[in-house]
Amino acid sequence: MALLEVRNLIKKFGSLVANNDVSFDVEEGAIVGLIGPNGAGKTTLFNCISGVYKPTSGKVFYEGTDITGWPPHKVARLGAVRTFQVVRPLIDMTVFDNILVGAFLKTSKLEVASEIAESCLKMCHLDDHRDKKAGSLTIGLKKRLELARAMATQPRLLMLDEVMAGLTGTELKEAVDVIKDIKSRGITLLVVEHIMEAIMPIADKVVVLDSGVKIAEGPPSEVVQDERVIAAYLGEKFSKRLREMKA
Amino acid sequence: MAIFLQVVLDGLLNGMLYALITVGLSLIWGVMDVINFAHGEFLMVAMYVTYWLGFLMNVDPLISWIASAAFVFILSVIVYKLVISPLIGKPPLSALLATFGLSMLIKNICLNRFSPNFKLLSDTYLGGRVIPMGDLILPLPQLVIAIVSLIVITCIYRFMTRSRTGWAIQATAMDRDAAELMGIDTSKIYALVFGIGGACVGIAGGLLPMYMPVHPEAGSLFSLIAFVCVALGGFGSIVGSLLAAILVGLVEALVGFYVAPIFKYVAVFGLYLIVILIRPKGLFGW
Amino acid sequence: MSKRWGRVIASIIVIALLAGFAVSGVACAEEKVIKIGTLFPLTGPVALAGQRCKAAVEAAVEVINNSYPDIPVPLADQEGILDGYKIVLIHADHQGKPDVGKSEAERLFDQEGVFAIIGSYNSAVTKPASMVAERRKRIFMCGASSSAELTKRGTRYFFRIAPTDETESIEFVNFIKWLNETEGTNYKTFGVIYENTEFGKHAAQEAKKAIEEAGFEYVADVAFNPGATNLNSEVQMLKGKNPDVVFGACLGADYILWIKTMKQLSWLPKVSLNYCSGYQDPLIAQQLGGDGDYFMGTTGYSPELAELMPAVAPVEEIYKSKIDPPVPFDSDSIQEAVAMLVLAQAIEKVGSLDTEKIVDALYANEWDSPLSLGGKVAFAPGGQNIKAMSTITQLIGGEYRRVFPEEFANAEPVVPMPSWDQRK
Amino acid sequence: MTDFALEVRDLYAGYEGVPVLHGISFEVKEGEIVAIVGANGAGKTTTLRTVSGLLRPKSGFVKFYGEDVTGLPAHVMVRKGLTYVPEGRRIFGKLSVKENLELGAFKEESGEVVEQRLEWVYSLFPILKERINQKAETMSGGEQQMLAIARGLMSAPKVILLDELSLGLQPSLVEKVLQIVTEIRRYGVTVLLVEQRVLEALEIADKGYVIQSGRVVMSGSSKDLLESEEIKRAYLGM
Amino acid sequence: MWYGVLLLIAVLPLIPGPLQSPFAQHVLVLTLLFACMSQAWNILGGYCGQVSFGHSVFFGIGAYGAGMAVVTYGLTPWPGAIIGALLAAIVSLIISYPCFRLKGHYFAIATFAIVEIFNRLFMVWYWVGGALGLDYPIIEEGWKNFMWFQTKTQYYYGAFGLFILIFSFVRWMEANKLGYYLKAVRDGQEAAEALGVNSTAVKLTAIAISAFLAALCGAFFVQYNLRVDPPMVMSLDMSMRFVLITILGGLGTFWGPLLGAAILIPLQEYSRAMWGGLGGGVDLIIFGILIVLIVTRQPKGVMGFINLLTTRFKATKGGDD
Repeated sequence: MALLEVRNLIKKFGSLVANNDVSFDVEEGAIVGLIGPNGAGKTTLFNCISGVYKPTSGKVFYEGTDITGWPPHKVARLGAVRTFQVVRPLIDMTVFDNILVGAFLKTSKLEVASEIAESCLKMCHLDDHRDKKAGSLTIGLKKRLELARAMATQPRLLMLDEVMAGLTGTELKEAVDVIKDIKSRGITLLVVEHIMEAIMPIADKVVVLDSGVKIAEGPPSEVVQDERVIAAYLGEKFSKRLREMKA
Repeated sequence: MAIFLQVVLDGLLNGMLYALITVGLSLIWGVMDVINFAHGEFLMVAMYVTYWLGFLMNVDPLISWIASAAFVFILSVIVYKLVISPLIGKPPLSALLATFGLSMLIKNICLNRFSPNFKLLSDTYLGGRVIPMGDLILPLPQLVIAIVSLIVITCIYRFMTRSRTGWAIQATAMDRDAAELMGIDTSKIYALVFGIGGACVGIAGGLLPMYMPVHPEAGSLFSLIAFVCVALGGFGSIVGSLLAAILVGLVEALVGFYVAPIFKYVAVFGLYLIVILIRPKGLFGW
Repeated sequence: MSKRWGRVIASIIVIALLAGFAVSGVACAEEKVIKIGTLFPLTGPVALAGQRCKAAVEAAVEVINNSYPDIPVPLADQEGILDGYKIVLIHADHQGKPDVGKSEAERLFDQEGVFAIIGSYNSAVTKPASMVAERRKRIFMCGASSSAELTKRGTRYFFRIAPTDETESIEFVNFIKWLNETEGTNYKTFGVIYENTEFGKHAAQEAKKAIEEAGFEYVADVAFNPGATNLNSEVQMLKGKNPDVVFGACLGADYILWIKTMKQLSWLPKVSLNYCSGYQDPLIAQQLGGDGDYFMGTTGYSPELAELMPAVAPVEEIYKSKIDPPVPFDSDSIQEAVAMLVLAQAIEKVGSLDTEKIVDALYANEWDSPLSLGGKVAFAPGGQNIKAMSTITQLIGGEYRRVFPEEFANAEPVVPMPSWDQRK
Repeated sequence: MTDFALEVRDLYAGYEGVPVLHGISFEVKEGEIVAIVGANGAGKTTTLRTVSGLLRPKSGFVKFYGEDVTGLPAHVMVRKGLTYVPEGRRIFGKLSVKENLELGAFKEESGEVVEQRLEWVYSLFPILKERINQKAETMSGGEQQMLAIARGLMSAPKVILLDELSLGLQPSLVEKVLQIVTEIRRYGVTVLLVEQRVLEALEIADKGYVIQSGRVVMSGSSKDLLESEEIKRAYLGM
Repeated sequence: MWYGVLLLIAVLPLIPGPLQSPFAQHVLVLTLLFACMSQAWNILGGYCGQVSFGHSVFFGIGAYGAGMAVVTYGLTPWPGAIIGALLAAIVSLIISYPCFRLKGHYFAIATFAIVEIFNRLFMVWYWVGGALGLDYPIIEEGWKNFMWFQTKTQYYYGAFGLFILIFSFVRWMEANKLGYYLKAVRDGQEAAEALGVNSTAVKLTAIAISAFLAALCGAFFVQYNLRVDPPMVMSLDMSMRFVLITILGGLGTFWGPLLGAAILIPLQEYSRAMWGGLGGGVDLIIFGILIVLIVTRQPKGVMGFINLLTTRFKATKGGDD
């Protein structure tokens, strides 16, 4: 049994079908990439899994439990925690306090929570910014904060929505390292990403969405060569570059 | 039946008056995201202008409302420059606080200058005139206000949707920076919107002394009702404020007559809560 | 770091604040003065009445402090009282709010060290403010608050000059009885329209009691929120029940709106009797023009009563100089002047500033009061002026004509009121 | 002196007391595509906001065709011929595509001219013509980005500032949008481009400036920059 | 060191001298009371970010609780205050059900409407005194009845006790899970929920606590004034004061409410004492001007100003950045 199972999920907004009959699994301990063009319904899918939206039909199972339509905080308490594409730092709180909020999920004691927060701060290389207001950070740091905060909840499944968008080469490398580090701690990851260079080498599996429909699923090396994926998403030039990179 | 119709008519006419007061507030709120707490005081100032013009120079409110509107327009623009513009982009509550201080200021300056006396223009051209229609009585001053209200609101609506400036206002409301990048002078737009908002309430205040006495507290309840109408209609929606104001007028009249006068505002505020339960952004909010 | 600074500055401000108190309580130099506090609503919704009351007390003090041998009012012919003591007024504003009234009363006593307080127009404020005096065993003179309950509290230091809404209600009902007997009218149904405040509700309660005790029918009880934007449904309601007689307890702007709305809906009761200020305000009468005609109400004083009270005119001149625009006394403000004068007389009579003796004297004597209708003031236990009197007047052509009781009357009442279309 | 379409010297600027730019200088010649690249928070967007007039600089100056325009508000800059297409598109979501475009030509009074320009941008972005009456917010991210550029072009600018065109776009669209930039240049519009995708940006630009913590740390022709080891290491992750 | 400050304040009224002046004590009592009340409001409005104009309802319920216990039932005010506070908490939960769904200004206006509804209903509800209000009879003074007539020192200690209670609660809250959760909900509800914060539960907790404490303040207020009627306690005007004080001092800061009250209340009381008697509303004009000036100069409140000073101070001290 996979850690997360999405079965025949449909989400409609009025007449607009954002997700149409999407099914896939996220295996325990894996990194699963979710890619697709803008408006393909990736974020909607994310929202349906994490409880922000209620799916029109279909089911979401977490560890075999049907969590379809559960409110976000309950999903989070089960151990499936997400980040946001448009970062949502708690702007008037300091970086450390932001992480602390996450850490309080598993404990009510300030001392314990502080310890957890401290370690997450280190893990995401935010030590230098500990007491800064989260609102004053640059985008890159905010993304890292988002990650640190989610990690502080000590999740089993981490769902990352474009944490790497807008990062430069060096920053990207750091981020990839952090993600690898997270994986090494036994945490499962579901990652929505545009930066193919980053996701391809680390993902165990990639799911490709287009116009709300799953058009491909499989290991990255296969997906990159899939005609439908190239047409809908990657573009010829980029696909070539990716393949060259691999080679 | 005749009584029912009369009550409905009264409610309708009052609703139109509320609409005229509301639309200005709604415009300011929708475009600038500023709660103008001194809105009622602008109304009161306009009433004083009309009163003094009538008292000192014998100008009838039917004419002097233009002066009142112009006066409040200028006052609003000045208030915008001095008080509001430093607060644009600051926490939304600060503008509310500043206008609260302003309302206190205006109210007490009027008290200080004009004394707390109730002032009424005793013989205006339309004052007390009615058109009897069978069993129904159609009071002329209220009718005139209702008609003016309709005309003004239609004009504003057309202005907002048809004119270039109206467009610019809409664009500014949606995204100030982006509007600025279209070549729109948004601080001028803000001043203009604040001025128009003031002018609307100025027109209402200019006509009210036909039957309402003026005193420093005259605007208080009106502004409270206007707040509810704005939220009921949905911030920034002109059609919304019109319909909400009429609805408020009707509910007030019907409950006032068929339940008890003392409950009429309870009903109005209760109506708002009920509507907001069903439509959290008001009747026409987006 | 910044948290610590917050604390430091917070404590600095608190300390600065405390230090501020050190310089605050500067006392007046001890001269031959008697400090009297006034406590009226100088701002807020009833500021108008409050400012007039304040001016009235000032006028009374002017008369007491200076020598006006021509004015036939006690203490006018001498300068000051107690051999040259002058009265100094300390004014305070309670904004129409009971909590402010109470703390201002405390401030007047404790901080300003006034000997007594005169106030405070709104019954709702007079209640807690006079309790402050009672607990300090100081005198609280009340001119115009009309709630009957004030003088039923078993207080010792509280005195009220004006008639209560209870006595006024009984007088109203007696007037209707008298009309039915003498004019051959047959008025049976009554309604009350009142603002839903302490003042209005009290008046309505007393009215209801009086009406029902007299065996009349109480058909319409219409309360409204003061400061109304319109009174359409209120008047519609009255029109629907169509009582013969309407008692009104509407202040200022609401009174104007009430009459204007009745005109628009072209309805009138046969008789309308009004408590308190809307009707009594001469400015309002003037502004309403012909529309205000034929309404009736109680009047403790109006210029038309001057022939009964010749002493008022010269005092009124002084009063007019203190208020802008100059208006004559009205029933409320003149009571405050009376309160001041009676207090001064009591002090003079006792010959010292011994509160207990003065209180005893106030109860024990009947005081000359040329500014009161009836000319006398005397207090029953609880502090009510048992000589309080008022006439019922009818406003016609801007003139308050006295119609009842017969001993004061100078005109026949015009009943029923001519309907709107019969007026020009 | 008027060699430069845009000349920026020693620009200092920031938000609410937090300085971001510490003396930025660069220049753009007429008809060039110039790219400003750099990491997150380096001050790229702040630079554009300051040049376009949305933000007042603390010191330094901005010259536009030799005229000192430092600190002029944005709406005046638009009238002068400098248009800024902001980061995150900032289109008017509730308005239709056509209304958005017409607003772009707000300063233009003549209807005829507006019509001509509409035709022009439709020829550049045929997809927009298909969507004339669609509400802007219902379009996909790529289409919205095109609309934003088109709207900027509607004011017929001499210089257009483009901020993070590729942000949040899928790889195939990034390619397309950047292609359009080179097309714009052919109409004689000078382009100042800010990009995080260093490689893609430098590929189309004539000249590049690399900024870091509010300062220009490197500049030169795109070709030189692309070959520089430092750039490769720091920004291309190679 | 702030314990020291508290101690200082506690001892000061005992020192003979200017502070024995009842008016100075009155100003102190009011300052503390409004600091408490604003802090209670701050829990919901500042820390949790739900700007409510409805707190005078809770304040009023507490006031009526104490008032009715004494006036209607002839008891001591204590049980009334507790029942009132519990009732306020329950009412707050009922009210918040519809209101918490609303965003921004819609929430503000809804709380407006609620105050007006309560005000008008209490005006005609004669079981609680209606428009006539409740007046305290003269009964024995002392802690049992919580009333004193001659001196204000005990009121001062009462207010001080309330101050300690509310401020230490907020201090505790700030350093605990609840405090962090409140701020998280304020700064980003969705983000907080994604981190496992049940935002509805957090907001309900905040409003219930806030209402409970506000009601206690209301009970104190009525014991201090010995009269209660709806316009006195349940009015928009009253609500505005809590909001005003907190924002002036600094929204969502621990010391903000005290600072705001320490500025606004003495200002209001002294200006009225000085100019109120003139009758021209001069005190209110000055008050209005000051509010406008302070807000336009420093929209983040006095605490914002202090923070600015601190940063400048640090900068001049040459600390690294």
